[in-house]
Amino acid sequence: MEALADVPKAYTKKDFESDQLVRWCPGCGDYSILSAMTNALPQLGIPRENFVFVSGIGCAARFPYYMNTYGFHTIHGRGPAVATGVKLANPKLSVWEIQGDGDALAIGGNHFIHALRRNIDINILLFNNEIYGLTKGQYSPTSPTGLVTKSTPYGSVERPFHAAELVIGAQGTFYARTIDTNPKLMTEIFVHAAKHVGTSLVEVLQNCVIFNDDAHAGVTAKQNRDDFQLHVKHGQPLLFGKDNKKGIRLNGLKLEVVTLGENGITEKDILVHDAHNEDPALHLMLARMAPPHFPMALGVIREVRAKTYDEAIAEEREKITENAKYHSVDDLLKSGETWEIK
Amino acid sequence: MEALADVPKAYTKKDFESDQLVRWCPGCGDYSILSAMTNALPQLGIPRENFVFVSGIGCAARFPYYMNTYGFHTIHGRGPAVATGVKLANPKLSVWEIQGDGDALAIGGNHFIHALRRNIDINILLFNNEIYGLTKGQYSPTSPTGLVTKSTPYGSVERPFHAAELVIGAQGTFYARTIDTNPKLMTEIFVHAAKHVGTSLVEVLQNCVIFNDDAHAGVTAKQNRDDFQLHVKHGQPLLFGKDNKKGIRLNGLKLEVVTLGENGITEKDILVHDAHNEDPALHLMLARMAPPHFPMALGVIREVRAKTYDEAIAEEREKITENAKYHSVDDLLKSGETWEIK
Amino acid sequence: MSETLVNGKKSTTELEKVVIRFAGDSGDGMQLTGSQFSFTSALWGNDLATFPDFPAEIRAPQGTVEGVSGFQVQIGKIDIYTPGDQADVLVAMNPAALKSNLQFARKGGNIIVDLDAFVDRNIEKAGFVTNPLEDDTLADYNVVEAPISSLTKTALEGLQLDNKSIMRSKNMFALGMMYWLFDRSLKETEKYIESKFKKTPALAEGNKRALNAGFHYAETIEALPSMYKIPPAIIEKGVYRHISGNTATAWGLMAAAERIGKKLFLGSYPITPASDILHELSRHKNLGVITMQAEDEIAAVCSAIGASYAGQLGVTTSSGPGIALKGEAIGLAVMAEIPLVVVDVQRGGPSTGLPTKTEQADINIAVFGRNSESPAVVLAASTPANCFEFAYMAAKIAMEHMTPVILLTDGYLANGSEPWKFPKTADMPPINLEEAKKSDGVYYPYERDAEKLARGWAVPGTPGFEHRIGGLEKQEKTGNVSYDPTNHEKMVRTRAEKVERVANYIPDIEVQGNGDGKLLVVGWGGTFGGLRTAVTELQHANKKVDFVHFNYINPLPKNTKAIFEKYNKIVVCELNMGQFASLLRSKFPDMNILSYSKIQGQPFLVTELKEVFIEHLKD
Amino acid sequence: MSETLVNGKKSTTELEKVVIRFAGDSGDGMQLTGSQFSFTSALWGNDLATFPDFPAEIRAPQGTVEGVSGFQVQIGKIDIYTPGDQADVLVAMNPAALKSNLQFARKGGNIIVDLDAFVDRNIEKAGFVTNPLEDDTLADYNVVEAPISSLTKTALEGLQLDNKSIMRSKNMFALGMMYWLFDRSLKETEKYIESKFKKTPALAEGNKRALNAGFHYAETIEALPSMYKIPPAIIEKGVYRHISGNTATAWGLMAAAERIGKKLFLGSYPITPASDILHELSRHKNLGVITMQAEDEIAAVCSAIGASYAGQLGVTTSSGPGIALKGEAIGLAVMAEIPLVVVDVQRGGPSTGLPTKTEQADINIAVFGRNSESPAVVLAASTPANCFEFAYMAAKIAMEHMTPVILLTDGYLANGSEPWKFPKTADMPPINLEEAKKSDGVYYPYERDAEKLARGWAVPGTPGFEHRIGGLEKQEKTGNVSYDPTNHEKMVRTRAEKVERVANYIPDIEVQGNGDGKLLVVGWGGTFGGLRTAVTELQHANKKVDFVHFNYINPLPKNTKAIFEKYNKIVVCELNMGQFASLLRSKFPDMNILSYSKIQGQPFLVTELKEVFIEHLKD
Ligand SMILES: Cc1ncc(C[n+]2csc(CCOP(=O)(O)OP(=O)(O)O)c2C)c(N)n1
Ligand SMILES: Cc1ncc(C[n+]2csc(CCOP(=O)(O)OP(=O)(O)O)c2C)c(N)n1
Ligand code: SF4
Ligand code: SF4
Ligand SMILES: [Mg+2]
Ligand SMILES: [Mg+2]
Repeated sequence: MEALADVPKAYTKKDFESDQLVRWCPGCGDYSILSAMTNALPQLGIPRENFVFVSGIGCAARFPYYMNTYGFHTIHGRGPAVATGVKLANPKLSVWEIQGDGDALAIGGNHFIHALRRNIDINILLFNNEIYGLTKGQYSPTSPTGLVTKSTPYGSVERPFHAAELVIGAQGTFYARTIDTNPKLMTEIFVHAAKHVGTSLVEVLQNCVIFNDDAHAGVTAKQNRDDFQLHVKHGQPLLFGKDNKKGIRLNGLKLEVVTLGENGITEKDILVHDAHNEDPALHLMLARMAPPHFPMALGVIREVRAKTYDEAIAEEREKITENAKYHSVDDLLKSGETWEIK
Repeated sequence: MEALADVPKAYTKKDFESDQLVRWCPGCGDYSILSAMTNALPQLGIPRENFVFVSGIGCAARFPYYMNTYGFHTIHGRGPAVATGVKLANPKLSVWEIQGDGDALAIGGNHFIHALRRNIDINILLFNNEIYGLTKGQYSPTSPTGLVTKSTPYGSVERPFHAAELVIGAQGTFYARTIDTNPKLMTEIFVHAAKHVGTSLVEVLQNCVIFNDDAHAGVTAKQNRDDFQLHVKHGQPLLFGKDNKKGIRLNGLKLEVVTLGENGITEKDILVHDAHNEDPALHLMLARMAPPHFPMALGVIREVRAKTYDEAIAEEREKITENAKYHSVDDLLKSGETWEIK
Repeated sequence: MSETLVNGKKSTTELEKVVIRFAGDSGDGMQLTGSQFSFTSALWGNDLATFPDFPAEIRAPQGTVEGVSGFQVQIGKIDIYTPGDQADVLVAMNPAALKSNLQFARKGGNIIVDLDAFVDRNIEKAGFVTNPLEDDTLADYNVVEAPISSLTKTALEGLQLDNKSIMRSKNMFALGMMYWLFDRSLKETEKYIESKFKKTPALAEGNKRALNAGFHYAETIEALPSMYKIPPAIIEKGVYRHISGNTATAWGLMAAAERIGKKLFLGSYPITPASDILHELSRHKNLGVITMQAEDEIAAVCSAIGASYAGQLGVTTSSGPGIALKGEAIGLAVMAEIPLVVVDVQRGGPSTGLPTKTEQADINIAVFGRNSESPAVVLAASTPANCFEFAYMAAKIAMEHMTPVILLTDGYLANGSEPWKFPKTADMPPINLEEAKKSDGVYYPYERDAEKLARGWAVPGTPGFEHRIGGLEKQEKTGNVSYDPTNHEKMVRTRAEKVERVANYIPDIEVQGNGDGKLLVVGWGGTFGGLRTAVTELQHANKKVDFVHFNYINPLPKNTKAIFEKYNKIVVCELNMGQFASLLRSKFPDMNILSYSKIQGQPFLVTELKEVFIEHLKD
Repeated sequence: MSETLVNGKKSTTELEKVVIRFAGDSGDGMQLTGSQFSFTSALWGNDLATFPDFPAEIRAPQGTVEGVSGFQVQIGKIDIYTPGDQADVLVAMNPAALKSNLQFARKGGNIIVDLDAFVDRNIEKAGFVTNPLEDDTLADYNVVEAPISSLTKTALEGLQLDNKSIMRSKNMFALGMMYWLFDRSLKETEKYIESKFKKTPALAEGNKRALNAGFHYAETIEALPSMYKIPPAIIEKGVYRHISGNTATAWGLMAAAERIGKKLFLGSYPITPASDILHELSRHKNLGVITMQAEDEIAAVCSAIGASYAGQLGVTTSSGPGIALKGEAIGLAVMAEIPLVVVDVQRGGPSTGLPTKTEQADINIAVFGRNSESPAVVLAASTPANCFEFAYMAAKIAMEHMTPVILLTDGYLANGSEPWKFPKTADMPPINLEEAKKSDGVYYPYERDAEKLARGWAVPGTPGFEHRIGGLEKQEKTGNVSYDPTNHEKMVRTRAEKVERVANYIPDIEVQGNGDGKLLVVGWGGTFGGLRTAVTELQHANKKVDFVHFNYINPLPKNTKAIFEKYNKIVVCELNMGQFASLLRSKFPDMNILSYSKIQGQPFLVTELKEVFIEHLKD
């Protein structure tokens, strides 16, 4: 994150908007994500030319066209691999990689888990609309069992992935979840993700109005916000509900929802969120919470520091260079066993 | 697992050995795995012709050639996809899929996690030697950071996957760990895996004598067996050590090693293994245990029943067929809007 | 009809054929409007061909050129092979639709616009500087300015419908106008509306009212040309249905599987324009179809290979970028000699390219896109309906010859549709499998039948045939791994020969025409309609030009050389840079093979082809 | 030397060239033995070429034919272009080595065996029915039965070494024998032994003792033919080193990156026989090399594309099955017009095929293996050492022309090695990048230079050049997404033209010979040595045969046609089914292009080529 160092002129949202016509469907959740992003970037103090947005293919993947930064709309599912190459080639860049759920978890699943494992310092945004939008509505690896789509006329028979669990299983160091209906939270989390050193994985629950409308309404709808959203913050108790009267308590190895003031429950009983814990077990449990029995956790659920791939490579190069016996290809050509014909 | 139903003649180990010369390096851990497999299959009561061994490419992947069953040595990393096709095409078959750590977790990572997610009823054996054997010794996604290999002359700078965590993150229903130096345990676990309905993932810690000798010695060496192997069994307390005097206790959200008889610790304090728990958090914690502070858990760590992909497809077909309005392609051709030219 | 359809009073004129194009916003329901018009015309007895032309975005911003969706149909009393070069009637629902579709309208033809949509904001959004209805943009056309939106609103007054629903019915108003213009009955569309909106009677009523209002409006106004009659075509007797290329492909595969008593296993990953095959097959699981939407294209083809290995019919479907990913696995099927059908619905490229546009540029990857010597059979369908036949043949060849078969269709065939006199499956050619046999009590997985060189297909679950196969080179007969040099050469040549011998089992190509050997037009795949029409029209004009069209690309029909030898000049027409021409040149180096190519994501126009052929006839 | 090296008394005979082959168990150290022999001979001044030939298994069971590892070297006082057809001296460390290598021994030549290894168990394991030393298997050879194992044991007595270590030294005994036979000094190998076993003096001592024991044994026994002298070759003056094709490839890429001041980024996934390029580059991170061992081949090429996009030199290396996986991504680089070098170290196929054997069958996939019209530059190296030059050129062309370049090498070049008079990097041609410029203050990512048609390479981090590119079709100049039909055609043709114009920047091909236009032998890639030797030998015998060898496959050198036109008969020789011949036929349809192919996972033999050419000269 060297790029953070030299502070450039103050940017505004407009500076990050490209001149291209935005071609998503009217009402698509992608619009508000885009807006949150152009809100977030000026807060980072990074020169505009150092931003690179990489993506695969899908509705989500059109994102780079709409950002007035460097952008590369690549091929389906391979964004994390391209982004890794970009970052290694120039570690000063702030690299953002945009994926749909199909792009990231279907065809791109392998690159997704390997980026996380290597902990390359890029920011991955997963727009999870639980459907393939661009190809007109087939189920995705995150679609719930039973979903009727173009390719599952009788309902999907598959069990879905849960992004958070896969991230943790792949040794991810940063996982945050947010929703397209909350611009403030999105902006905040994008900024937070940018500052995390390592692979930041932000899952945005995104609405596809055309092919999977209201997929996240159980959490995002107005009437569900209080009861089914829990905004987690490192060091803060896990409280939610109207007036923050409900909370999460650990009972043995199980989480349970309790109400402050009932059965003698006080804030002391409430679990305090520790995003920095190396051990992912509790993060896993928090990430798994879902309606109807639990609220869904939003915010930064896991954030631990580990050496990044780019750091490790830079360190290695330094060490090798220090001890190197040759300093150019010409040296190398002459090295080892040679002989002269006279 | 229909195949289990009709009990055929009693087989012996010999019946499952093919006539091909086994071409692994002398001393390779793969030999004992092969032997454990030919020991296990006769115990299953499945007609020999119903066994199919599928593999990708690698030393491990040569396995099918040595089994006197149906076998398909396919391409690198794609075994789970081929095996899924085999199983769906004929659910009566007992399908075994053999992978090396590179095959499964490098090039084949995507198929690996998707097989687990779908919970297709096949058995995947992961021979984890933490190295690419067949291509002569490059590091793999499971190699520890720092490992010096052909492609990491200065030591690997990458963070490894842990198979168990990835399996859990991918919604796996069965995970067991065993070692090539314990034929009895291997045979037992292979039989157990075969009986699990759903994707069974068995990780075998396997020694590559040539390129990564003693990679698992910290657990498998004679002097480490007592202190660093914990054989877990569903419903049994997590005891280990010489005379089973040590055990695992849950302290808050942390596991700790305790000694029976010390500080008033009795068997009652020891965690009892519940492989059948849907919630994977504790399985994750158990699977993460490793020397020097913990023993490594061997045995079936997770085993939960969920509908399999093949079951779901069969159910769906039945339901659709019941309500079907047409029963042949000819019917279909005539269905919908047609008109006659006379 | 160019000369007859002009501005005039109401009267009825008879036409041979006519091209109609509907264009509007992605949300305007143009695909539906076009289909209804086509269906009604088919019932009336016209021959026809259709071509939907829609944007890559799901729903680009309303009113923009990027969001315009079009549907073209040609109907006629004569045989119709293409949706037509240029529209005699263009219906443009807004300025953007006009802007992007004017290029498809015949000069002198009719343009019907929704006048209400030509407000400043829309005009600007479409990229016009001034109102095209007011400047001389449309000087060469007969323009009908119909206030479609407001009239629809009026017609639907009193129904409990919100404005959005009302505006969604305006396509029916436009359709009503076209029904009057071509003297069609509203009955079938009314039936369709009733069944579609069974659960919302107000919507049903609204759409029907709009349809009728359009019809009556057209009858009333003076601006419309006379009413036209396109009499029924003289079509072979029988029962017909409409079919698109993708549906025909799906059904052809199903027919083959059913015929041989196997399950059809489809492993596929969605991609435009191939996804509809997956969608279609997903609906027929009661007929023994298994569809697996795989995690990616590699898993898709690999699961299909697994299914074939296990004894069913393994199929995978995709388009360019996905096909590029399957090469390694297809090579495995080549080596393991396992039946596999790969359907490639070609689209514009390279890379992601023009996903919703048609192209014919995947011959190279189909024939050559695998490492080393990895021969596969390649077929190409040439009409939406005959996708059925060639999908069936692909499956038949794959199973009979134990080989991967790549079937090329394209976006134009896939989404286009035509009336189809469908066969009985019993009339399709039988499928005869090479049975796995034992020699002296032993099964040799690579023992071959003498004619086809196909190996026997022993299926897991069969006692006594346990065996191992894989992607390493194998010893002849036993199939054991072998690195022996001469065995390798023999096996490479045998695999090539096996594919070559498929030529013994496919029909000869037939020449259309009886020219003097001057010019032979060669086509393949989805350009059949345009080429055939162009050649036929020239032949009617007594031009000496003959035509052959290829459905079998590798191997080529056995009489190809003999036919080519008769011509001084051979011109291969294709929607690419000349890939088939190049292939033919490498096989028949001593012939005069020229290439005419077009790479615009659009089919050939009959007029352009005719010009090219006339030019070639000159020298 | 065939006539001179016969059984006889000690005396010294001078030879022009000789072929030696070492064969033993995978664990016997034959590769090391061969390399030492080669190195010593090079220092002595011989020209030479080597070829290692090892099994796919790491270490198949000891004593089996599958586990045999071989190393062949030809040394000479004349120019040596191949490791030789047949061995004049075969060293066989056990019966299995004899069994599988006898085919490579010249009849009348010498075979040295370790007599101690010819015990019943080994004989049987090797698949012999009776002891080949006792039946007439070896009747046509001069056999030297040396008790190598037991003599080694004796020689090492007294050292504190276990039996395994002792037995591991027996290769040094055999090497010592060869050094005597060819009158070589032990000095270099002794130095090598000392440095290798620096930390285990007992092993160093043991190996040296074995070496000397072999030397003295050979001197003593009567069975050996006379001592031979292969005088130093007349070789260009200068400093030389040994180089294998893979190392040369790695270094050539590094030289190009260093020259232009960029980092070399390698994204690669291990695969035989390409892995050594990854291994080599991993060692030079101090020179600005970044190597990423990717999760798979797709990530490998994609990370390289990302690195190039970000302004470094992106490279990916693989072999057949891996190359098949990269097609989609290479297509992206074609569309995005990004520099990319793809090295394909060809191996036997199809599918997994014969991983450790050589073949030249990836021309098709290199030229055609992508969806749609996706042109790329294709080069092929032709000797181990010139892999350096062509890797450099591949990088230069990729960056100067903003295009993917595929460099074909093969298993034979990759593992083979030869003495190399290495250049100074300053002597390599300069690399001139097309700079990204602005027109009227705006940067247009698809603005091109007029000559090359290369676009400017604007790199993230550069203020004012922010832009977006991708895999969708793009508008000329602006690079914005465009589905416009005529723009598409223009862009397809421009991309093709850009690649064609690379022909303006590459050298003409040169004809070796001065024949009468009767027969032109055409080769490409790794078969250069064999073809050149065969043609030269025929030319020396006054046969009218000429030779051209291609390193530039797509586009072809501009004078290709002019040269071909001079010949009545052109025979293209390649290790495949005639892929280059077919490509040439499609480009030059009116010429008489014949094909000679061999598909055995083995290089051409000079003798077989000579026979073929003589046959062609007859009619
Ligand atoms: C190799 C390849 N396979 C398939 C496709 C077709 N395709 C494009 S986007 C997409 C999935 C889109 O879903 P998602 O990633 O969830 O993005 P969304 O459109 O929902 O934002 C598919 C299957 C393609 N372009 N390339
Ligand atoms: C597409 C493709 N890429 C690469 C290879 C080369 N390759 C063969 S096996 C292998 C990895 C072997 O490691 P692992 O899977 O751990 O198996 P092991 O040999 O250790 O048992 C590789 C990289 C290949 N055969 N095919
Ligand atoms: S299809 Fe769905 S995800 Fe795609 S742009 Fe439209 S609303 Fe958004
Ligand atoms: S290389 Fe390693 S894994 Fe492969 S066979 Fe040899 S010892 Fe076993
Ligand atoms: Mg999506
Ligand atoms: Mg391994």
